Amino acid sequence: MQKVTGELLINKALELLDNGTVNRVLGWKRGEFAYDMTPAVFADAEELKNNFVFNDFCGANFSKYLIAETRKEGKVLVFLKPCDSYSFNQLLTEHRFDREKVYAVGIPCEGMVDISKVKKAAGDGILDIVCENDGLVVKTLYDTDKVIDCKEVLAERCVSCKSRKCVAYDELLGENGDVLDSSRFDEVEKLEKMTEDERYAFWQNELSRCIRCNACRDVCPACTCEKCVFDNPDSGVENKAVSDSFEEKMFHIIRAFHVAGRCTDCGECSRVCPQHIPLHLLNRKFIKDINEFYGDYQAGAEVGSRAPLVNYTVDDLEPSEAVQKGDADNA
Amino acid sequence: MQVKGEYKPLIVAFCCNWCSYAGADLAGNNRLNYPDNVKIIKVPCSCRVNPMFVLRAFQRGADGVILCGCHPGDCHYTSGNYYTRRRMALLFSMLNYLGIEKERTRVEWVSAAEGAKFAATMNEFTEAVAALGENKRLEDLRCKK
Amino acid sequence: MNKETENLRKEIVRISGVNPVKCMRCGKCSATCPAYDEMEYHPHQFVYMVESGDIEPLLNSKSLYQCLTCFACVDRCPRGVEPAKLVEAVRLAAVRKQGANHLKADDIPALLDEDLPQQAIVSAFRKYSK
Amino acid sequence: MQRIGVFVCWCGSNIAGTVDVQAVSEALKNEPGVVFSTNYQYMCSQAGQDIIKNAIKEHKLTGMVVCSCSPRMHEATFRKTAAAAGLNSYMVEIANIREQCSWVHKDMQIGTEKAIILGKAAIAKVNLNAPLVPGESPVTKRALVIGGGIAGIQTALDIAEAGFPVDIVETKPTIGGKMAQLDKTFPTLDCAACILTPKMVDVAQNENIRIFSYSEVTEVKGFVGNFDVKIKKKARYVKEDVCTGCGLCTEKCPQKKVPNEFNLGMDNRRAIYIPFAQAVPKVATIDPNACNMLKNGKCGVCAKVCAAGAIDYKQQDEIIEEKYGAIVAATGFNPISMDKFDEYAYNQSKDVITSLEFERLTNAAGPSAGKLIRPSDGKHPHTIVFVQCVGSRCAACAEKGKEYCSKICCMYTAKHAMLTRDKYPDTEVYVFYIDVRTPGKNFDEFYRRAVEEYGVHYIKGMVGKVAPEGDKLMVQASDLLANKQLHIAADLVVLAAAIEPDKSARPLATMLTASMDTNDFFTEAHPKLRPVESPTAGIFLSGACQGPKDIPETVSQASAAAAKVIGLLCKDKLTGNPCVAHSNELMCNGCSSCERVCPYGAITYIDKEFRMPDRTTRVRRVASVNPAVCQGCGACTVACPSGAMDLNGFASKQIMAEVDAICK
Repeated sequence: MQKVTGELLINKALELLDNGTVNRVLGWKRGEFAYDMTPAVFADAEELKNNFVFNDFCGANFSKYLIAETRKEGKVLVFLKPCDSYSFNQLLTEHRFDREKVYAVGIPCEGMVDISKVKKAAGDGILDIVCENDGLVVKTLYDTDKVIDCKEVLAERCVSCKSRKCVAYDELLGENGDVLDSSRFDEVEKLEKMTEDERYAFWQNELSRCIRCNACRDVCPACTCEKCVFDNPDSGVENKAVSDSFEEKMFHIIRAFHVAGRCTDCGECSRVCPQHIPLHLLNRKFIKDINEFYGDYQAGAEVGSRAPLVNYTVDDLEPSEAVQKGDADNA
Repeated sequence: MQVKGEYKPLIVAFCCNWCSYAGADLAGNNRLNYPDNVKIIKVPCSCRVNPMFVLRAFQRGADGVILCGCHPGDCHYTSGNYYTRRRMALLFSMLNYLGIEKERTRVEWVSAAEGAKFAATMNEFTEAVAALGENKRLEDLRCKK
Repeated sequence: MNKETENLRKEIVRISGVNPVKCMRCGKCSATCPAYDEMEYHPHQFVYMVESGDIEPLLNSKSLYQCLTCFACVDRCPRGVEPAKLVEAVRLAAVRKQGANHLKADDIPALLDEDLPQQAIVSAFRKYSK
Repeated sequence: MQRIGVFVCWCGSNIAGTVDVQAVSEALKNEPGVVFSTNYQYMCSQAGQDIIKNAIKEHKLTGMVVCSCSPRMHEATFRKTAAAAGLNSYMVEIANIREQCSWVHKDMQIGTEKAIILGKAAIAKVNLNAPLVPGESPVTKRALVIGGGIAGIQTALDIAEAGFPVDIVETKPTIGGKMAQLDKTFPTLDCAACILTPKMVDVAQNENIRIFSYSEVTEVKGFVGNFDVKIKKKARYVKEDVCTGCGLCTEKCPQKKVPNEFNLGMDNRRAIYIPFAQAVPKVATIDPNACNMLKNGKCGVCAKVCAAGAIDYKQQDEIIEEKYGAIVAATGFNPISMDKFDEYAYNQSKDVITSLEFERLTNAAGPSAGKLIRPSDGKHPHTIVFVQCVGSRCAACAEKGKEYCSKICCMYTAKHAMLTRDKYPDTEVYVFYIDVRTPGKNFDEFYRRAVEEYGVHYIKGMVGKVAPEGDKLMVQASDLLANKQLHIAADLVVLAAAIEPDKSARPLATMLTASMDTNDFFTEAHPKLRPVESPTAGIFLSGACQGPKDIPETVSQASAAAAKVIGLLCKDKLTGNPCVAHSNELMCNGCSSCERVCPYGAITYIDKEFRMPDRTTRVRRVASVNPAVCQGCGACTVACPSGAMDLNGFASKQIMAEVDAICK
């Protein structure tokens, strides 16, 4: 389904390695299964040619990797999908890496596939998946090959894609898209329309599945603290395991608050959650509230913008009005 | 917390040093009663209150948390309460989104001259929280007696 | 202000989307108005009378139909009050007033004109006779 | 583990009446860290303080809690007591069991229970207290005044009088500012030059004052008491110390067609010029955009006629670096552009002028030598219309006008109207006003004189349109009181243009990390109680850069700012508040969140080298708080995502310990 092919990216990477612009490439390679494309650093042409992949499973956002990568010698090539480019800008705004040490190639993205949806459609025992045109050819243990339309199994974050525009790059492959009029707040609105009790029940159900694996934090391009408060005994909230129902909520509230105004809504947290907790609904609540209370703000849309939580106007909403406004059930 | 069958909620009030703490003092000077379940913690400015403190209070068994600061525009540090206003607007909205009753959280601007407002606010807030009953939705069971 | 006037006032504020309280009484609207001399109530009076709920006289005044809606007052108003929109709102309130038939069925034969399309008469009748 | 002493005060019966003090001191004895607990009738009395001092020594206390009245009453007292006994002042915490307990509760049991909880919270906090020592920093005894108008002049003179050296930086070739352009001043009608120029001479002659004219501030670093400032002295192509100000060059220069900015372009000056006769410093300046010699090397007349040999076509910009203890912003104001006001035909007719232009037209040293004439044809105007509030109090369109009242227009318009009628009784003068605002000493009387004695026609209403017709200006206006629309054929229309802060203020504020309001006026540290200080320590505000002001107000504020500066420069050392923020560099992300919320600009970033576990080093951007500038609000501590930022005296752990103690 992707408009740019892995081959095109490999050629671009080879060219940039060859002419010395960069000395390594951040890209995806095949993991254990056909659908777990894993971030990898490629240092030579051979590796690139053999292992570099780009297909409908390459959801991983590379921006966060640049913090560590730019501390090494030489320049690194990174491929940025539109989502990733927002995170890229946000990290630059926060001075988290040296722009000079990155060569960014913007690539269009047609949306990534959610493997759990594929599994649901194709059944268990997936042996291999081949991405062809607009479809996925799924080979399973039990059945004949199944062809699935990519559009049917798009990840939630891609169905409600906010932007197909790469906002940061040195060079662009293919054509740049537009900021979209997305339906990403629909789910949040649905929750807002519930009663307090229903919302409590909903989140109790979702969050009680949390196993505190920290995957959401570890993948989040906004969670790049030198030392995370949850790992810091001095912070007062240090905690590595869930012991009761409060802990789950506390962890997720604090995490969402920490990235409020900085979260670009890339959706990585929900993608990596092994328990399928819709974590993006927490982040999107903050984004929606921020947009409604303080005017539209898209983190990472431009470098150097002032995040809403480190900003104010003298006639901002009062917290009581805000809560009223954010609670459609009572509005 | 049960006293003679009467339920008394625990209220934690964060008061900024310059306006609201002085407002609470004034309520005392004028002998204006408010419930004893209100316990005040002094902070230099309402903007010192980290959302984590609010959550911590709930975790440890508070039934309601209220922040008091100078009126917008009167902050001793010029802009502190403006940040408080944004932070708490978002935090409280989020708590409500998770199903926490919105009556349990509040921000009120109380100046050093508003002793009466301080007492009235505390009476009103305590009553509202008492009406909800114990805070079961955000509480760390380990910390319960 | 009694309830009825208050409601009418609210209605006009709602239709116009104008907040007359923003007026600082500078009179620049009336100073710009090209139809000033034709009007019984001038733009600044419109604003003030709506603000104070004194709307009845406006509803019955010819001034309503002498405003050219040239928007000069809207353009020049330093407070963004937009007097012409208020005039228009009062005009609409007058036109929409229930029972106040501006055109009666009996009047129509006298108005008939060969050149006038029938449709215009019908629609005018519908519009003005609710 | 701390060794904590608990001292419960009865406050006579104020506390003991509703709180069982004995029970409180008994209960708190068992709290962690407490080694001593007692109660006494009046802890703040000498005897009470002696109990504390003795206990500190006897029990080797490392911290103490006083359960007493509000810390706002006696925290300072008990801190001194502790210090006198050798205990760090900041190891003292107060549990407020009077104002916030005994006085608001009536029941003894309830009061006692609450007092115990408040005491426990204070103990929990002290357990985490650390001794704090206020930092000290030296003070450079020199002040910088930015702007050389009447505000800057007055501030500089007052500081210099007190014996401190002052530098004035002025972008124009001369000091004097807007006041030098004025004719007469309200409400006494003394001539501006007569009262201003002696002050300018005082500035020039004062040994403590240096004037950097034709210069601008390009960089400000440092903090209160210790600013490092770079000043760019622009090349004026004339040696300042050699030029005698004879003015021969300005007569001989062949380039005669340069619009004279001092007269607002109403006449021309030469390429080499002295803005006005009483300029200070009285030194010629070559306008590089107009001078043929500088543009194409063809001329050199000025150098030939200059007997002193002051002309230097090769002069370069010069950067001066200087240290200052205090900086005063006095950047002043300008009338706003009239370009957007098409209805007043400002750009269509030369006879529609602003009030400042009117000032120059009536000034004896102005383009018409003080004769009031129409700029278009030089004829005497018989009908003049003054329009008030042009662009002031304009909330409709931010590009057009300003939402605020410009404050000075009512008075100067009354002055203009009065002076016109006085000098030319045959001229009819109309003033269109929305409100006449004259709150000042002798101001309203002045305005009434214009009406009652001088026959100025004050009309409540606004002008809607000015249309040039033949040699007349047709003014269409409303007379609200008569409920009429007026049509006046005027000869001259004078617009009271709103005033706005000078454009240089915004970049300067950025350099100074001083905050500004939405209108680009500098913000004061407190609108009522600290009106001449910026929230940024060591930065002071003088004159119209803080808000619209007339001359008397400007001068009083200028002197007030000077008093504050003198107060600062008198100190040899600044003692800071130790309850300031500090950043744990190991945890800091360098993300700038804290910097953005800091109202004082106390946070800067440094690149710091860290040793890594594998013996390599890594350079990372980290925040650094200047304790001399930080005021300890704590905004940064919450903005910080990693929790690297914390506040001395109100650390996150301490506050959470209080929360825990209360919620137990």
